[in-house]
Amino acid sequence: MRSLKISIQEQDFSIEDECTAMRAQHKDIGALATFTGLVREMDDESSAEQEVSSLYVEHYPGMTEKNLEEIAEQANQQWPLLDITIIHRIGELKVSEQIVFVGVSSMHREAAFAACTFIMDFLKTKAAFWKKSNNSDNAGHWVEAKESDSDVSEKWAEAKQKR
Amino acid sequence: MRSLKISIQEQDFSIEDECTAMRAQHKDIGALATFTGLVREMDDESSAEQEVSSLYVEHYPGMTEKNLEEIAEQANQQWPLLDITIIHRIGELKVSEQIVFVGVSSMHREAAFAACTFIMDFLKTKAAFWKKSNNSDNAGHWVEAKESDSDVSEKWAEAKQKR
Amino acid sequence: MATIHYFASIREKLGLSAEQVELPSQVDTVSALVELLIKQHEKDDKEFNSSWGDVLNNTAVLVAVNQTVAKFSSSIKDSDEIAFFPPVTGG
Amino acid sequence: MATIHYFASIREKLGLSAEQVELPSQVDTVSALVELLIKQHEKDDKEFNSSWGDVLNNTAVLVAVNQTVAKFSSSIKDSDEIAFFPPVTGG
Repeated sequence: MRSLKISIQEQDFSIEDECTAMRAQHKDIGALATFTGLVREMDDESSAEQEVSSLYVEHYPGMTEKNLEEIAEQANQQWPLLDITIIHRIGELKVSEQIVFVGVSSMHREAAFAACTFIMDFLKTKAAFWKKSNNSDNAGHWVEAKESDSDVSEKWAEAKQKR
Repeated sequence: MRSLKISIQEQDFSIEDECTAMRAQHKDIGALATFTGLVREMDDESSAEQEVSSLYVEHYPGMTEKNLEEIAEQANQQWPLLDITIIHRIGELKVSEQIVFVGVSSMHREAAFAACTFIMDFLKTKAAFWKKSNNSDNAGHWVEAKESDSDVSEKWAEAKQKR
Repeated sequence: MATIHYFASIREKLGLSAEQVELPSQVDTVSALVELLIKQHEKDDKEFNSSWGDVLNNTAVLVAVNQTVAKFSSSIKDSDEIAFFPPVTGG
Repeated sequence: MATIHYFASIREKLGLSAEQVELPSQVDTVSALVELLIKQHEKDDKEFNSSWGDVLNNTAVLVAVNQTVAKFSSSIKDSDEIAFFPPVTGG
């Protein structure tokens, strides 16, 4: 891995700026895979009448950064990667706002796609973030974890054996 | 699928503009996966002395568009998708320039990642584009096809059975 | 002094985000710390509607010692940073 | 009249990107068309350094009839658009 950018921030980010920064002055990048997570109007637990009006994202300063560094390092050990950027926003986020960005560059697309998917899977199940969903009727609830840690680790351990 | 944009063009594209267009006025997008392919300085067939100085991309007007529409439709039948954007540049492209963009939005990240990967796999093996690589010593060669059609179709047929 | 953090739904239920606690020498595991915290707070906050025992002894509660995920059986010492939180839901 | 297209390395080797060909009634498959094209061009271009037979009878050559991938055994008619090209390398 040539460079790793991790940022936990309240302010919004620009996909273009992040991609441009990853490409700057590098002539060996053949593939750039990105993922952007957005606040959806409907969450999986809400009924049609309870539209999400905003999300509140909380994190554990210090631990979250360590979690993300570890996840990036694990990805780097499995695929030939060039640059990784991980941005996660915190605080109050409205519907359609960007929550998370993961960008991975590599020589070839297979590594970029796999690492980007891997980082998102582990970010969701291993990094110290918590989301609270606020409905239009002002009733908030903490989002329930969907995937267990073991599920995602097993999935990737199996995938690794097959490679 | 709510909307499909396919563009084969000489001019460059902006990742941000494409992502912004896909997000505009939609509140149900939870995940946006993108892939951008770039011209690398080294191709797989060139030795260290033969750096790529540019690529020339040729296509079959009419058939290429049909190929991409079919690929997008196949992705749409397999995953719950919202919007798909596929852009492929043609003509003379320099090192570090963008060649191809695939953006897929969905409610959830699994569908967005899988469909984006699927579209790139099939674009590379089924869509009527041909690349010629020009080296710094002005010796051009047509890029050899790496993956056979059957390999990529079999890979996704197997993945489908497991889902 | 150990620093204790509470996050997300745990923080809300307890009405507390962090505190400093002097660990007696026999409080050398996370489990022993949990017992100590329950005892101290249930004495102070008799009227608080969520019971500390219900919140911290819930099997879904996770713990980190010095910002690394740990178990309730993990050892702790008086200078440690210990955090309690629910399963993560980022991304 | 059938329209014949040649792409990429095929186009370069043949020195031709497209042509119009009147198909005699017995030329009703891609294979028969290839034979016709070789006969016509080898007569015209005796001095051209790539032989049409070598280029078009190569097993790596792909064919599309009316912009759909076809086989050398596929049927064709005089109004069709037929294209010859190498394996694709986009993306």
